[in-house]
Amino acid sequence: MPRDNEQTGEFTPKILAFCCNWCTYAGADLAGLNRMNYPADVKVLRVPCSGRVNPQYVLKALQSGCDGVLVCGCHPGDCHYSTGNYYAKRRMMIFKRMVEFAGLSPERFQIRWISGSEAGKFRDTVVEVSEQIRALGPMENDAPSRAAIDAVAGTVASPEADEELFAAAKEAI
Amino acid sequence: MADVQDIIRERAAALLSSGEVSAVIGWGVGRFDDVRFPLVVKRAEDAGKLVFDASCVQMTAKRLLEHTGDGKVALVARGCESRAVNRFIADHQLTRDQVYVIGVPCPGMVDPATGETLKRCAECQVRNPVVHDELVGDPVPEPKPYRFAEVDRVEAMSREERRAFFDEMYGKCIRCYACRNACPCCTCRECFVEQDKVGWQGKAFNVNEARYYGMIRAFHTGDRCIECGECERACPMGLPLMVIMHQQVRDIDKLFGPYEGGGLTDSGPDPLRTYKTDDIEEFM
Amino acid sequence: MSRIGVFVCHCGTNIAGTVDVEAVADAARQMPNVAYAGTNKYMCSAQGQDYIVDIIKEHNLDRVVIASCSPRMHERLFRKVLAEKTDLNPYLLEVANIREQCSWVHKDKQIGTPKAINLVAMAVAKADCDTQLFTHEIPVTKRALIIGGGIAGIQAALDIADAGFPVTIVERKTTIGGKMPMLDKTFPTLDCSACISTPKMSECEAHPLIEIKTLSEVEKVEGYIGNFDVTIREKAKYIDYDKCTGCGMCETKCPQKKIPSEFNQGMSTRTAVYKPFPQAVPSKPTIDADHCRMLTEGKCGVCAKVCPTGAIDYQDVDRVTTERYGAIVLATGYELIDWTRLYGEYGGGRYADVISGLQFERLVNASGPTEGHILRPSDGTEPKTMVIVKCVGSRDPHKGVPYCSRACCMYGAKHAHQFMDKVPGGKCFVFYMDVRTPGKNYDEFYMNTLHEGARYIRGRISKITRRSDGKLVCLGEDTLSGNVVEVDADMVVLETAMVPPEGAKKLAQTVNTQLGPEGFFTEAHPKLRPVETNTGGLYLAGTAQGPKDIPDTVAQAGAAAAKVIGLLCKQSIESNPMVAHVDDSKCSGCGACVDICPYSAVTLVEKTLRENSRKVTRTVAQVNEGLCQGCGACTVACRPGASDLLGFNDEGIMREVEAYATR
Amino acid sequence: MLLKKAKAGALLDAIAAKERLFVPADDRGTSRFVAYGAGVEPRFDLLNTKLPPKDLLFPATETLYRWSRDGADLAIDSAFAETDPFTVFGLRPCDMASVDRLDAVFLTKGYVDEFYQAKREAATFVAATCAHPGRACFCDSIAASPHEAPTADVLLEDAGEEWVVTPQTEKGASAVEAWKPYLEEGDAEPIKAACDLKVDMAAVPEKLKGMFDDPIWSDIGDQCLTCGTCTFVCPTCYCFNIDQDVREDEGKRFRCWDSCMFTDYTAMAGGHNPRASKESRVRQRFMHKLTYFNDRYDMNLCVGCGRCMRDCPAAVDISLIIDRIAASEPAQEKEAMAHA
Repeated sequence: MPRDNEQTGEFTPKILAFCCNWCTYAGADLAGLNRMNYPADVKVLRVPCSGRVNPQYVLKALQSGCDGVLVCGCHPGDCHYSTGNYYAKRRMMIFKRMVEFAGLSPERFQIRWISGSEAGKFRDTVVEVSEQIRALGPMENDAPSRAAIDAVAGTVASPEADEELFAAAKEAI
Repeated sequence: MADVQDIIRERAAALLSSGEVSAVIGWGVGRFDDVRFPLVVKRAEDAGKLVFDASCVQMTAKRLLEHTGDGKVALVARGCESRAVNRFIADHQLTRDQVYVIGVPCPGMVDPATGETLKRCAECQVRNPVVHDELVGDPVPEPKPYRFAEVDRVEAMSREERRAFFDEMYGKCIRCYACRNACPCCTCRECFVEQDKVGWQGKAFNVNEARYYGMIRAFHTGDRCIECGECERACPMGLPLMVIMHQQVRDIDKLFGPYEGGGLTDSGPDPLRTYKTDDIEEFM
Repeated sequence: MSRIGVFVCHCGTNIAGTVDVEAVADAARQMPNVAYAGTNKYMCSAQGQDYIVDIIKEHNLDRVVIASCSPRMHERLFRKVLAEKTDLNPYLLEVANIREQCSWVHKDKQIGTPKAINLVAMAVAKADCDTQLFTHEIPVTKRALIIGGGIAGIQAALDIADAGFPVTIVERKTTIGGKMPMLDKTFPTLDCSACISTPKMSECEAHPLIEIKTLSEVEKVEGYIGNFDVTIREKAKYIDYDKCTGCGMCETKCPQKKIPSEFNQGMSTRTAVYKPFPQAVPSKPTIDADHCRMLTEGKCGVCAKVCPTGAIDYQDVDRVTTERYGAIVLATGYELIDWTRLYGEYGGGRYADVISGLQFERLVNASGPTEGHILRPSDGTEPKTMVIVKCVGSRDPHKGVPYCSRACCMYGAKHAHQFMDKVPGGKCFVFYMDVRTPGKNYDEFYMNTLHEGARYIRGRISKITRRSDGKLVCLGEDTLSGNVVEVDADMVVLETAMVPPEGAKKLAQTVNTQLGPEGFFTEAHPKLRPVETNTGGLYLAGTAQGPKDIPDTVAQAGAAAAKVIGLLCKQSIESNPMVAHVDDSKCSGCGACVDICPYSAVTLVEKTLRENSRKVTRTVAQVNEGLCQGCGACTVACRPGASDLLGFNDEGIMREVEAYATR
Repeated sequence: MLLKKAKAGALLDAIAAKERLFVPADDRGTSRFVAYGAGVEPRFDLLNTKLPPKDLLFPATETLYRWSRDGADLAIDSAFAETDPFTVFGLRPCDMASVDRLDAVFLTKGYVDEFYQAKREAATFVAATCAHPGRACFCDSIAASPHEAPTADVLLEDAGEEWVVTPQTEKGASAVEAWKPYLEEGDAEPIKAACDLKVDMAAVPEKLKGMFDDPIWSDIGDQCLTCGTCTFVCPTCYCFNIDQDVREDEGKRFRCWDSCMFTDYTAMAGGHNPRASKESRVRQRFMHKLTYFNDRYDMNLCVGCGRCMRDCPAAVDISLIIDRIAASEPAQEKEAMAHA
């Protein structure tokens, strides 16, 4: 898939949205039913419950080519399985802070509660996240600048080591 | 600490000869007199090989799991080892009656390389054993030093600098898994990195794979971490692994707390294995 | 290496309008493991189904990806097609949603087509990891257990039994019937409550398929839908019901006569060996062990002497039995809030003439302590002025409960009517917050009460004091006029809030289901599954689920019964195959999954396994497929991934992620 | 020929001007052989670097071939590439000895690994002797000598202020020829140092053959964490795994270092693991280092560099293990005693 739109040459982000089957996925269907229009940057991956979303999926997505990840579930209290999203909430709160601590742009990993009736909210969320990621540009842009690398470099940083680091960083989250 | 060492030897010999325990886990001296290693003594006559002094840098508790089964096992436990015991019990890897804890209040260990207090001891919150069958030596004061200095330092950085900090850290990681093998929270029979499931952990050595390993392991242990710092101590590359553990512990305390770290009791549920309906909401 | 077939649906122009379906099929043909890709106008039509079936056979496909409308729409249908018309396991199917989440939300093919291709690629990747799944036949034990013998339990029991299934009612009191027989008349029709409830009680007793266990409680529930093993403790009654004829001799001769009667709300007394009221069911007495002198002090034994059939047995003990049921109905009812504890300003129970609505029901009831004459408990005189206070406890988050108890407005009006009816010239004041009369003929009834002269004053009573002359001075505010009102009443009736019965929390844990914040049982869905719970085979009837009046209670009991009958009609039910599964070899028995499962479907068990050609016994997690609902929360807590979710397995989801990310 | 240490910089610049040059240097808190260039301070005073030079010939991750798919047609192209000449300057005799071991593995016994060969042939090794071996050094009683490195292209013998420069191969000779401008005529007395730490390997390879079931392995197992540190810092450990990185329409097959300490190293399809226990894994490591390798290549796989002893989180000490093996009675005697 071309990362840049042939016509306009503008960057089209890859955003993966994990949606729980009972609320957000239904909300997304409803958005379709109401013929709401939103950017195609976001693709939905269906899971039974937000409690099924393993942070490993999120990290893997961000490492292997996605520019952003969205995790959506029922509002707390409305979980089809009564408790799944409460666990998801705690996991994601901790994991999000961790990846941001490790230097990920906060916009690239977001969590939202969207019910089966909130088609509008689904649309708005997709629009919002897509705009944020477009503003950030591709994941490569998250890589640190030379200045930042030098600022934290351990002891004497060999240029070669830096090159490696820099190259690696370019393809890393 | 000499007298403490003597008592440990006596007790080890007694426990072994009485048959109450099948092994005693402590420390032995290496070829060079500043080198200590985890020593598992199985015969009373070897009890004399046990040492205890400011050079006992390793957190030995993980050895317990390899020896329980053939009878009760004794563990010379400082604050860190004792929290590990609780950790094992809470994770159903051990029952309290399988271990005999010889508690030793810990004055803090010295890093032979630098001659200064070992980093993991300088950050230690619990020097006295939280669980023990007997206590050798008098309890020591608990200074509870501030352990989030490194976290503060990194948090103060710009996003790019933080990213660079972790790029450097994971760029240097050789994925020897010493941190995992030393960690009392890593008691899986088969680690996620050893799964042949598509997309779990690639075998290649690069910053991405190291980051995937490092961060997922940190997440797997974050809400149970006993903050013994042994991962960081064991790391042959001297990576500041505890920074991401401390960061999680502090977040858990802030968000779902009060929380002072894992292994303080031998029962769960751990913060990410439970929830409150009125947990803070930030995903609306 | 799987052979995947990709079937792209035009859905008329619904999809084809903004997605170039042929281009999608072309792209699909290039995808790994895709052996065939084609399109059809309407994939869900009979002709479309045949097309899929034929291609599967022709190209011997072993996986199917259908790019069409939302899986929430037709996944079931397509699975059915595979199951009934092909040799393919119906779970080797993935649906790519290119309508609701693609063609309908994008305006032109430039955008819709590439996205559809991405969605198909994801589905293809996941399909490659799909495994055959098989539903198990779970046998259904054709018996129902009703917990609670009030009108809800009785109605459910009769409906189920009439459908031909054995029913057991477990009631912790000495008789079934609950609160309804205590009421005098029922709104809005004013027919006699006992006259319509007691016949149903005796119908239960007479019914060949209904077993009634009174003085009984459920101690343990194991198993799952269709197969609940329930342990019931039936407390000692000290009377052999096989011998007892219910002649009542013991009751008349019992010397212990000063025990306050629960049935009459403490406004009369009863004996130690007793039947709470004449029409009680079972229509035989029990001995109240706490008050019987023989059982407490070892002397007396009168009843044993006078009993013509020698049915008295002081050595009687509790009976604990365990039996299997296919379904359970919770009909545990309600209690009235203890206003004396909460409302000191109303005298906190110190004034005999400030009574609860239920006490008033007994007062006006012909079979009650005053044979239906409204007389003040304090001095037995007829009150001329009565004050009714509504919402005592209800809608009062600070002192009572936040919710509305729903029935009070109506029985409040009824009480007013009954008072004015029985006390000619009597004055009745009703203090209210709102008047809520949603129900057939409810508002008419309320209006009628107004016409009869009941004075409705909008406002709460702030204080009740007793004057030396015995008058109850009710101080309140008329919030409509803003004036302070003071009424000198002879009697005050408090219409108190309905609250969950004591023990509801414990029962919830025993049957493994949830309570709402107010302590009532939580339904599976507030609108669409109002009588089900999140636990399969467990249903709700009446006020156990929340405050209700009698008509709603009976209606809901019927609904619950219908669900139970629907279940018990089946020889067996199909288990959901998309459940968690634990790989013993990887499981270290840490128990994270056990902590997390909302259905208590995961337990730690000792297993003997072969590892490296040696037999070892280890503790590992085991999933009860009958209880697991397939949320997958446990699989994330499982660090090594020993616990995986069938149908949404780790590998499948990872492959989906990579298929999109690396494309 | 002499090279004044003080003037080494100029020589390094000259070499670097013409080809890639690797020197021991600090690297962000660790030390290894890094490409010489601006900002690189060579550390010829380091005994041996934290990370061995083996990755110069045998990278931690090395792509073998790439594939790409266009519908039905699959394109496969080898990732093999000739390597430009490069020089490794200042590696220690133990590390030079480790290169001999790698050569044996990757170039002899009828199998030649082209990826290794390309790098090996491009490399010029300049070894520097050790004037002051460290406390964990025991090369001279197991594989080499602190003051000689016979297989190095050029030998630099430490003589205090300067090195005595001796070419030992043709490659070395032409290299030294090119260095002339930076060298000086004259003589100096090389320091012939010896290690304090000695091991007695004489009987070890043979004795080990009878020690498969010796309690020594469970003792080491008790101490060892079975992490991969020793194998990754070891200059001779050459075990590798072959894995692939598969993307939607392309992918690559690569080999990467593996460690016999890891449980999944011997994991078989179907879940059986012949070396599930710690003791079986440590036994394998030392058996391989001290006897199996000898059988095949007639040399120890340990070169006595002391890196594993230095970095092991559990202070496992190979020299002590060798001592214990040397001290144990041969298996036959044990059996005899058992029968007696």
